[in-house]
Amino acid sequence: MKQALVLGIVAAVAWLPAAAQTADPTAAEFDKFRAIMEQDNPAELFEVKGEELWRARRGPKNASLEQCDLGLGAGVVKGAYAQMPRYFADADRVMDVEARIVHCMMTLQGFKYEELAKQPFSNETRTPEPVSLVTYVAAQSRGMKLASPQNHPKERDAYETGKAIFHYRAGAFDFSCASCHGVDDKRIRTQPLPNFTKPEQAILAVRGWPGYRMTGGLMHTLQWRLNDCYRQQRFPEPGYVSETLSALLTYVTVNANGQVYRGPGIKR
Amino acid sequence: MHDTRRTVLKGVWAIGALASAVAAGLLSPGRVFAAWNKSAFEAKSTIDAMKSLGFGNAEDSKAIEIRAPDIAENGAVVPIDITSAIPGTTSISVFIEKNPFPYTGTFDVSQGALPYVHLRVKIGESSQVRVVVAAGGKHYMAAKEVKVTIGGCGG
Amino acid sequence: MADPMKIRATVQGDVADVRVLMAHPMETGQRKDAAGKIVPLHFIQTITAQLNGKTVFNADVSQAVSRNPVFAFKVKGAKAGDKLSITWQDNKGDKRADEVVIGAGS
Amino acid sequence: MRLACAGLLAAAAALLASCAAPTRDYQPDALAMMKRDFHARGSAGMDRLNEDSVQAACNKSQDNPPQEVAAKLEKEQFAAIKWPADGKLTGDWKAGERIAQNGRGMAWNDKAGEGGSCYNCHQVGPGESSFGTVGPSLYQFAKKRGYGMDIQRYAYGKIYNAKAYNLCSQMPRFGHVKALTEQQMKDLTALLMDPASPVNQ
Repeated sequence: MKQALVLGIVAAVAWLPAAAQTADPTAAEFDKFRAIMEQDNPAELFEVKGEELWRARRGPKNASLEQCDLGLGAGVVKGAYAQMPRYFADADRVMDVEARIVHCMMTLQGFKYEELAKQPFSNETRTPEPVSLVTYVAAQSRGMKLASPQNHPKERDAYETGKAIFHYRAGAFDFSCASCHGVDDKRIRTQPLPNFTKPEQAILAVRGWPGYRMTGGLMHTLQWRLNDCYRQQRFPEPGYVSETLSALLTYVTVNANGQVYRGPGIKR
Repeated sequence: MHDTRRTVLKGVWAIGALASAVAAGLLSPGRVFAAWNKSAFEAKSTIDAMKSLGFGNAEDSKAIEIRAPDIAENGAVVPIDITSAIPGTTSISVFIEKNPFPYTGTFDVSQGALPYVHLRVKIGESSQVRVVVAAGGKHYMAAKEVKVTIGGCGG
Repeated sequence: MADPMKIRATVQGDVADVRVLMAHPMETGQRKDAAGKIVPLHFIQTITAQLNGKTVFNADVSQAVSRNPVFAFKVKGAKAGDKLSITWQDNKGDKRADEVVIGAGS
Repeated sequence: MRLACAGLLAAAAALLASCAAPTRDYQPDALAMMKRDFHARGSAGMDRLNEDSVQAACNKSQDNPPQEVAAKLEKEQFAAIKWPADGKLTGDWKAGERIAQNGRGMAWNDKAGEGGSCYNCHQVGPGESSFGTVGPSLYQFAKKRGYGMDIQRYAYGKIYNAKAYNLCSQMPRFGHVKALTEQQMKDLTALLMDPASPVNQ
């Protein structure tokens, strides 16, 4: 009883309102140099590589990816990224760009999922092929408005499921995606945390990805970003190109629909 | 610089290698006398590196503009823009004082380039970025501090 | 063999604005790999740019240049249609040369 | 109705909030999908996908549980706090600063008991400019609140289990899930409470 009283008093003084969040000078300094960094972005090196890979005959079936249907018809790359994730009847699921490219590598070229999922992320000695391919495909939607469709029932289910996954708190630290990305004007260390539940900020989950990450100097896709978010969320590991990740990407991309995608970016 | 040139000129094999490099178009005749300065690049302090390069008497100048972030978003990739307004600028050299090997490079603009360069460098900890400009046989310098911080979750 | 560079060169008046991206690990000799072994020094040492075959810009650099290097410089006396080539060589003797035709600026 | 909303989504993203009202509860679908798609890695087992009572109450209510539910669970969480047997709540603030700076611990590639990740979310000492703002500033924590035993106990208890004080707080329960040892929590308490700590300068 006495305990509760003391707690009450402490609670009243403990959480003083956060210092008025005026313009963050550190973030402003980063922004000043962002345009310079984006103007000459090593991501372009991977874009070139990805285009080569798209056209090359590869895999057990010695086929190129030029017959891959990214949602706008076989072989149509221009604008496809801006309209993903979307539902694909041949796979009967909603797929984000990397899930779709991996699907095409399996069906057209004969690669095995297990091989592609074994080491799917870039490191200092290797950039996996899907990473360069995603960079190439994404670059072909530069300057276009995002329009991830919500027409098929499974696309609407993916949005709602993704939203529920986004807000699901669990794990050792009780975190959900929303713990960091559900409120305005917060940052981790010096890194700003956009609020992905709001349309004008959700674009920041899409813009800049795939991205050349200054840390390590590696090209990364949203599959990597979500994987590393779940690591830091203290969850177990999500499967590579799994439906969970496509659903999450559907949620944030649809929230950002109508806004312009600026192409592969550069990230801290 | 002299050490390297002497090594290059001493052995026949070295001359042969150099000649074939020129033939391969790798080295233009214009750069033969500016061999990569090993002793400067391996110096552990800016002062030692500047001595190796013959920059001992550089004087401060306000005519060198260094554009770099006050706080770097990531020390692995720090953008630096350097412009010299000193007439007759022939080269621009960069030193990151707190790096294990401060001397980062020299950009020779004497053969048809404007006195400007953009580069991106690794800065291990908060450091002065020092720039030395050679012009008319003399050396001038300026410096700018770049702070390096922890950006993400640190995990 | 090393991957190609990406070179952008556009002319404004008689000055070409040259921007180049290079694919190179720029190993500092201080990083450890996943197995805990030091990755040996491996970095670009020299860069040369030529305008229609004549050297116009030289650089000697260290391992402190960032991985996948980016450089920009400005070349005098250039016009649209001129050929600009860039060559780099690293400390292991590996090299790469690429050429572009200078484009008209906006 | 749903179709009309989907059309509006593309046309006017601002209407999203009003359109997105789901026709059913998707959380069971979400959990089933995650259980199918995730796998255990390192120290992070699949059991981490399951909600405990606190997480369940917060998930169910969008972090806004009914007063009586919150009060009951907060009381349970508080009762489970293990206070140091020697009665001493503070250790070495210098060790505390190192723990506060360290962002590792409990991820699949970490061991437990590495760091407290404090700077990720809080301003703590004045010497570190790279601090997060998810949580409130802790600079001058005791200088502002007092150095008494009640505040010490509050600091230690909050680090041990933030949910004992505010059920759906975004702060991890460092003692409750054994992410930090008793000594580490004492050191962090010292960082906040010691008059000599830079926090209180």
